[in-house]
Amino acid sequence: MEFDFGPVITYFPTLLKGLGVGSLVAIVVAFMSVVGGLVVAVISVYINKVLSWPLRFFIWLFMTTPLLLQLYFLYFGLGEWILIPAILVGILGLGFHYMAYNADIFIATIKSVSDGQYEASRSLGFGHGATIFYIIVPQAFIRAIPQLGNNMILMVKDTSVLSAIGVAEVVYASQYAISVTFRPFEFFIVIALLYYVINIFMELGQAWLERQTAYRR
Amino acid sequence: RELDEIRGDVFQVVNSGAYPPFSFVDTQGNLVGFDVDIAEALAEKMGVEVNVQSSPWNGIIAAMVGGRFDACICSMSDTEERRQAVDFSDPYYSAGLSVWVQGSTDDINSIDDFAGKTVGSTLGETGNQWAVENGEGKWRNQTFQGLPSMMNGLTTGRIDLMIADDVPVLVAMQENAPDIKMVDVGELPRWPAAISIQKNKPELLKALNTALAEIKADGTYQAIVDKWIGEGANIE
Amino acid sequence: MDFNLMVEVTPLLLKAAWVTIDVSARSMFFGFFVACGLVFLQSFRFAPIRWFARGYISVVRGTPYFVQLLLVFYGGPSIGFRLDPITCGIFVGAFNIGAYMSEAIRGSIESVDNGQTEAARSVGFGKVQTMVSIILPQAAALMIRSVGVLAIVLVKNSSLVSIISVVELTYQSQRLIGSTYKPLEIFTLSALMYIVIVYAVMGIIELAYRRATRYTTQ
Amino acid sequence: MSTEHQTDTPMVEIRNVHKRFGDLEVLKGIDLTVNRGKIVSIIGPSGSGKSTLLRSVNHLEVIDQGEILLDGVRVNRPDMNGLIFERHINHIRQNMGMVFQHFNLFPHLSTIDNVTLGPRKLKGMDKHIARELGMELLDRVGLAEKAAVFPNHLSGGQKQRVAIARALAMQPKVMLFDEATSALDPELVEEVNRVMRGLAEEHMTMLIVTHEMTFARDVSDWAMFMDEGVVVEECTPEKLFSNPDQERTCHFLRKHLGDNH
Amino acid sequence: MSTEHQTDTPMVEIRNVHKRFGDLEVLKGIDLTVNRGKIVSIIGPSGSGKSTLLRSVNHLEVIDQGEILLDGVRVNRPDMNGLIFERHINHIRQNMGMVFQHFNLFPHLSTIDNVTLGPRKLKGMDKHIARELGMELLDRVGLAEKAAVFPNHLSGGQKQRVAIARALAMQPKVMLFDEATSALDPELVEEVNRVMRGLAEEHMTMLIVTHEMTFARDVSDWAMFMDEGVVVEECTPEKLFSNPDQERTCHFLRKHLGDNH
Ligand SMILES: Nc1ncnc2c1ncn2[C@@H]1O[C@H](COP(=O)(O)OP(=O)(O)OP(=O)(O)O)[C@@H](O)[C@H]1O
Ligand SMILES: Nc1ncnc2c1ncn2[C@@H]1O[C@H](COP(=O)(O)OP(=O)(O)OP(=O)(O)O)[C@@H](O)[C@H]1O
Ligand SMILES: [Mg+2]
Ligand SMILES: [Mg+2]
Repeated sequence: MEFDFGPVITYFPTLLKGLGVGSLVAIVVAFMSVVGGLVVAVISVYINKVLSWPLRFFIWLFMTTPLLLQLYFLYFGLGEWILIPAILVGILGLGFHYMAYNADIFIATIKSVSDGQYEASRSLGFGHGATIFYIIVPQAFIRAIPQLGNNMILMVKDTSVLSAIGVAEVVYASQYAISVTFRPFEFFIVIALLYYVINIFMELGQAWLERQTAYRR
Repeated sequence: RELDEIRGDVFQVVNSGAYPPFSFVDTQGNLVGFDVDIAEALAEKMGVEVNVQSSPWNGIIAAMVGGRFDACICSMSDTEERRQAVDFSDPYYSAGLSVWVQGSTDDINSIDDFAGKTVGSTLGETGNQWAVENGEGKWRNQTFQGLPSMMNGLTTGRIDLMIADDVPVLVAMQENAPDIKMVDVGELPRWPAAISIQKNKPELLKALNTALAEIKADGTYQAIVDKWIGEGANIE
Repeated sequence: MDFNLMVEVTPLLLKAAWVTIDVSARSMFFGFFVACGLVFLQSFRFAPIRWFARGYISVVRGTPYFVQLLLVFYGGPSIGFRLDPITCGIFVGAFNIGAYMSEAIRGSIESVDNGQTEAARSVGFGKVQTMVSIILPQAAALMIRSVGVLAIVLVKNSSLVSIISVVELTYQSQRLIGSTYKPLEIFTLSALMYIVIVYAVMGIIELAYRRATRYTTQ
Repeated sequence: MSTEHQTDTPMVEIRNVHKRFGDLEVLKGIDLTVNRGKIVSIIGPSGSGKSTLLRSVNHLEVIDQGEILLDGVRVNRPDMNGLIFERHINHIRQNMGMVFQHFNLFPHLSTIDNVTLGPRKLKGMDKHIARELGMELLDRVGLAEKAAVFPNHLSGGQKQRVAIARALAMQPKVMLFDEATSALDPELVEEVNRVMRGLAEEHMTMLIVTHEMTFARDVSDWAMFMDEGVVVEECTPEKLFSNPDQERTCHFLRKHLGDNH
Repeated sequence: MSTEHQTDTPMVEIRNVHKRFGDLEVLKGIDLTVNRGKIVSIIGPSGSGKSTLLRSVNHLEVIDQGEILLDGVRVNRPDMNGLIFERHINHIRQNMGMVFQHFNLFPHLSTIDNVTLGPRKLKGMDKHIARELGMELLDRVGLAEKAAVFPNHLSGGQKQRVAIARALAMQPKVMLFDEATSALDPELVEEVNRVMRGLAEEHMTMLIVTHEMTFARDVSDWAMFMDEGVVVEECTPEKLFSNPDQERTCHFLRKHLGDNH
């Protein structure tokens, strides 16, 4: 097999555009899944037993089915009643998927903050809510950083699955280019490289963040 | 692989499996369709054992270039760019692009009317390439993975119109009767559909072309057309 | 909902679900050996061997799974490496999950308090014996948890092997939708099947976990 | 809250307090009065209910019977519920400083923030003023130069001193100490005791649970010996440690002083 | 290993031992001899290198210079490497029992299995015989009835006693104790001390690092005071605790005895 990276260069701007779309989705999803996961976790640990059951069901549902299927479901399945644009479906699907995973982590780290912390805060006169907000959540968050980082790294790779519902991220962009140029391997190699570089930066970022917070644990 | 290698083994043929009536899975789980029957007929003429499989579009191209399968009999259009990477047999049918809209739409009568609309096409089809190359700055393109999702997109209003090979849509309409109609927007390009194989396999290419000519000559071809496309249809 | 259709396609989907289970289970099985190998390589004193293992893990974890599948399955034959789709799915799956698993295994081994090693060594146990009799039994609980999560990820990611023409649950669903035009019915069915599979995996993990932690909860 | 009360109201009053955990009755009717500016030590064997009693004063344990008053105001209010009680108890707790055996500093906050979080968020104190107050308190416990350090970088003794400063920052009426030094290396005990002696000199009202007999004897105005959930005897520390009335007290002290001397 | 040596060979000899962690020299040439059947206590301030010294004897720390002998056999062997050294050191360690501050019991094994794992796996002792030996040892530390219990269900004092039984099960020539009681609640110290006194009566050779001055004085034949990686002085415990030669020792003891008495 001979390689010819000429077509890759021709279509590189398209790939970059795809990368931009993918990054946008990833950033929104990261924000949504971390904040959402935290909210879900706090609710299910602290606030309301009744409310926590549907939330647990939600986590369970998103954790037990493949992302691809969830995306199809939101896009085509729900499409019979309500039309959600592909990119929004992608954000919601990925967002909920990782929200479930993150919630799971936060539940564990919230529980790992010792009762002593709760009591110390209460004995200063902080209320239940204030204790959760000022004492428990920040500590749970710091403890969750390593695992959250891993999840976000996985999530970035999963943005490639969005090509299945037509979100114009980088894999999607390459699919078009491949179907025109018939140069699949060249594009796959370049895409793998792009992901790898992004991944390295994310890992560096994660390590930095862990170092920055290590002394606060 | 070359022909002599295939003779000692099995002729591996691939299609997308999601492109009725050319290749699809019936509710019994069998891979059937026009392309499948053609593959079997050709194999019989060539005197080789055949195994027809399906693979998503991405895989098909990679398979052809990398030599994973021996031939793609999958309604693939024969274009100049693709010839850089694979070899094509003589055409085995000719597909025509057609434009489809919802039953109630009446403002699309020419390509100029596409302006500002969302145009759907399916990944890997030449219609997709045409739409992307010509649509720059005029209309929005949306690519689907397969006709079913595109038709779903059209009926639910995700797209305003779709460009697709006509036969599959016509067949799908017989099955499902969705509220869509074909509109005439003037001349659209036509590409012949051909069998693609790896480059530089002259023996295999020759055998395929010979077999193709034979099934056309002895009526096998027309029987397959009658079975899948419609009685007496002419798609050459 | 078209229930007749759902009944009609259930056997087909079940067959595809079996492929999903088969590919995942065997990837997991072989992946475990890959993981152990990687953990072992990382304990070498000779640095280049360690670098190799680290590099391998980094690349596998840093690139999308489906690109790995495509490169091996379709690119393989041109260097004389030709596997049938299912074998290839298992092969790539094992080498992919193995990289993740090796990190999980290493993490759980490292999570055992260093005092345990010291106590065992001070009794006179050798390195290997300490690992086998003292560290691994204690690491087992955490290992089961984190490897278990990977098993679930693997089941779900097995939907990606469709790209190399393995007809597993997701791909079969797509193909059936292609001929029936009934996404809702078919997706509901296959989602249910995934839930059952994943639930079964979770059950197994939970049982194994309970067994491994008997001594802390007695 | 305090101004309206006469200065002879006891600071803490514990009246007939009962507490059970499941089948186990841990406090079987405890009475104790801590007068303003006085220091009361509670000693007793492990499991006798000392911590439970102290935690009950802070309402970290909900007592089953009896009542507890802080400066004449009742702490436990079975008649109140939900948010009303929540407000009541948060207010009460601001007037009590609690120091735990395991410090329970907030690891995500620097030393100074540990100390000032309460005043800032609960009393709405201005950031700069809170900081000044915090620095003053850290200085008082000898840790002014550690203001920016995080708890994990402190030794046990330093942690406990910060915990005391944190409690003092709320300007409590009474300080509760639950074995404040028993998780510390022997070397570090003295630095914490020194801070506690300082508080004593400033006439802070204190209720101290401790295993350190010598310190209890030196510092307190009143001592109470508990066993199995009842008050065995209470008197001045001089008497309790040298000439107790009860055989149980004797036995306990003999064992304890015997070990340490 | 032992029969060939004369009974006047010291059990442990530490000769000019140096150890550094990075830039920090923790042991600066330590010499110490522990004779057969004798008990030597090491005291000194936190960070002075006591633990490091004890761990070096067991080769848990690899010393940089000097040598350590157990019953005349050299422990550290920079000349050996790889598997040969591994065999050597495993053999040596079987002759030393080490007791850690934090017990380090194996949580996945029951009490009796903790004790018998060594004899069974390392000496190939028959299961039943090992069990008998284990029960005997557990009985000796007063825990025969806890044989089937897992460590998580034991109190700290009980854990430490099991750890001692575990070490004794290998029939060591010398026992090393690194602050065996300093992680324990004051109540529980005595039960461990009692076991250690029992060993002393049976003339077990012991090297003890401790912060408990009274216990050190009572139990040991020889005492050594370390500070900043050097031996400040060593003599009989009577002399060291009542009338030390060095000012540093005095200062340390004053601080320590002062606190506890
Ligand atoms: N949350 C709880 N649930 C059940 N039992 C408890 C709880 N807290 C304490 N106990 C039990 O109550 C009894 C008294 O405990 P408490 O902690 O008050 O004793 P203490 O006198 O402080 O002992 P120590 O000196 O060891 O701290 C003990 O038997 C203990 O096991
Ligand atoms: N693994 C290590 N790496 C770096 N420094 C170490 C290590 N172990 C010990 N040290 C340092 O060596 C010095 C001596 O430590 P060591 O534990 O021997 O003291 P110690 O006398 O046992 O003190 P303590 O009474 O607190 O147990 C300390 O300054 C300590 O910080
Ligand atoms: Mg207590
Ligand atoms: Mg030490």
